[in-house]
Amino acid sequence: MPMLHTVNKSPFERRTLDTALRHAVKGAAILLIEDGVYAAFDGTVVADKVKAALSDHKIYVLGPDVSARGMSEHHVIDGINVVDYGGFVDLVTEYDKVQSWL
Amino acid sequence: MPMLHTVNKSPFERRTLDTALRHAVKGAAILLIEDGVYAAFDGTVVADKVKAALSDHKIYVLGPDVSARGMSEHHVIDGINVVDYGGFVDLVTEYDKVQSWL
Amino acid sequence: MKLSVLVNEGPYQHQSADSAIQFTKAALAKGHEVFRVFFYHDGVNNGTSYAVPPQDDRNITQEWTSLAKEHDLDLVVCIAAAQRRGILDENESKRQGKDGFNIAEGFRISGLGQLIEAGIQSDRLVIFGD
Amino acid sequence: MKLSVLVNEGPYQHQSADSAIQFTKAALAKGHEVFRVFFYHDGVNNGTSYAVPPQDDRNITQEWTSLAKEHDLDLVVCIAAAQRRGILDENESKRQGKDGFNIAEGFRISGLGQLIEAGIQSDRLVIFGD
Amino acid sequence: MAEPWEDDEVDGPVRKFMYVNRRAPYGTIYALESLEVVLIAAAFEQDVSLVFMDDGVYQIKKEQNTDAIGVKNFSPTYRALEGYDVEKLYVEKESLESRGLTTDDLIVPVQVVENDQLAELMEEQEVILSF
Amino acid sequence: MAEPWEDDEVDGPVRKFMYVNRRAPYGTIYALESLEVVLIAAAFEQDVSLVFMDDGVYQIKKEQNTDAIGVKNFSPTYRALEGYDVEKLYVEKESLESRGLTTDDLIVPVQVVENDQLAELMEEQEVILSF
Repeated sequence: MPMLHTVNKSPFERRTLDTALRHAVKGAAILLIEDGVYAAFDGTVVADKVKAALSDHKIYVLGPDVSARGMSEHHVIDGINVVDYGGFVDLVTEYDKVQSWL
Repeated sequence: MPMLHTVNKSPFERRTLDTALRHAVKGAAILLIEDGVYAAFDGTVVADKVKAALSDHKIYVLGPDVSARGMSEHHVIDGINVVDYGGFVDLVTEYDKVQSWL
Repeated sequence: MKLSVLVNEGPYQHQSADSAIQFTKAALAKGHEVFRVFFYHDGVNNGTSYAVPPQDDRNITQEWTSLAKEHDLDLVVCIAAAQRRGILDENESKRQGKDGFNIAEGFRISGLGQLIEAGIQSDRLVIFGD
Repeated sequence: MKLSVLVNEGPYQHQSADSAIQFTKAALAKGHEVFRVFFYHDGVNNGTSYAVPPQDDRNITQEWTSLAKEHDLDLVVCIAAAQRRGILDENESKRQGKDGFNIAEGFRISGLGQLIEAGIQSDRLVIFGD
Repeated sequence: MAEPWEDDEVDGPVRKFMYVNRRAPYGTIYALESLEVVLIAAAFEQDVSLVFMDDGVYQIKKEQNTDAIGVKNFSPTYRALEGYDVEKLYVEKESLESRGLTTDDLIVPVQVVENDQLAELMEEQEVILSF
Repeated sequence: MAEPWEDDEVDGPVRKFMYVNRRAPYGTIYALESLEVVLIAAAFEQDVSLVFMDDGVYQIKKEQNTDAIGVKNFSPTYRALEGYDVEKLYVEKESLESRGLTTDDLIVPVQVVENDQLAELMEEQEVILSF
């Protein structure tokens, strides 16, 4: 399995998500955590970019960080999977290694 | 006098400079410090945006932060003034107040 | 699997420490071994015994201490980063001629080699930071 | 003019504290009055007496202490932020039942009102942070 | 209305203070500790404005539930601001729109402003605290 | 060549470690403390690569002079890496170009790679430490 990339920065303030996507090979997964979860929602100026990335990557978002921020799982972009901390652990073990784009 | 806006973030990683420029009235000044100084140089992908801002704003860059980073004052965009910490203090007192875009 | 965790920011200022705690708990709950949690950069501030956060909020250092006790976790604070930032154990305090020390229960201070060792010995290294 | 300075990040991790020191020195050299330097968020970590940075680099806390001594500067660490992060003076240490305290010479711990007062009393407030 | 803590008040002119909130909650502590400043500042009876812009608009998003991250949910406190006579709350329109949010998503009533209006408002202040 | 500290070495297989440097020097400490990890790691005789990308390329900019900011200039240490057998230094082409830099601006010899080559290189690693 290729690797898991984690992104914890808001896509509206930093270029971290762009950088992660540019360096993820086809089949690599992206996990959005902390302020990175804001990239997961429909109706934002970054939503199209994220949807396009779904053709090459599985994208996950950390549910606890979504709820904390008052964002609704109903508005998560179709095709993005919501996981809890247990799911985060599973992703870490399923993929070969983890690259944290801090 | 309108206010002085300070920007301390790299224009390549964050949107802070854009935000500062979008909220600076005509005549307000911009001072680039710390990693913000990287916006002051010719030949980068952000140089055109910074040059355009010179028509509405005086732009200053902190010389000590330029030298620390091995950047050359010779490559500073024409029209941007290089100041030292004393000059930073002068700007703070000349302009009516300071907004730090952190 | 054998996992290690690296924490690069201090408690409260960034969510990193909270995320690391939740991740570590979940990994232990799933039966994984957590080989080591290493604290680097401002992460060393997770290990201060002097913090007294508001009672209606979490106490991050205490959560680490409890986790360490329950699961025999190895919590290692980088010595070089700790010296820069003022985290001392009793030995370091004496060596540096300070009056007291502030390393919290369950944490130990050691060298960066412990981070490299965690990278070598663990199946996965997960980093939390800013 | 009367200036005040707000420092929002700890020493070393970000350049903010260094910038604040250089700015404060330059303001004093130009004959301005520095009414107060207030330390908030992780900025409170500027006030730890326990740090022992490498000898070939600057010691940020000592620079503040020297500046305070030479220019009778008022260095105020926010009490709420300090409690969260483990910066204690002798009184707070006793009150919280801790074994020691780590506030550095020249710093005092006080409330957020001191920041508002600095905003009211000073001609300019300059903020350094991340 | 006089409150007991107002004895602590500093003498001097009333100044225009603006608190500019630009960061999302929970990812960093700035939102919470900014709110703590605003609450303390209320006792000083200055002319206070709060701005929510960039990711700061997320601070006042409805329905925050922090149970699963183990962090205190401080968003209800924004509702208490009115009781402290902090009533000038501005939100930048572009910040809301680019995030797909409307005022219906917000926990408190706010005045929505364009970025150039906000720039003018900032120029009118005497002290700006940016978080 | 055996060095005295190699007695400390941990037994185990040689693993592929990559250090990814993405931040500018001095604005934050990550560049300096990343370099400190690399120097210690050298004693462990693993297979080490260093990547400089995004603002990380500024870490190895020539002619850094920190006298006026009062901070230690640690850039000469990058020149010492070769002596520690750390010889695989990669710089991302796009990061250099968007900043108007060329390899002539850099303090050490590096291999310039495209972002997709870099992505492949990352996939080949066993441990990635990102700063």
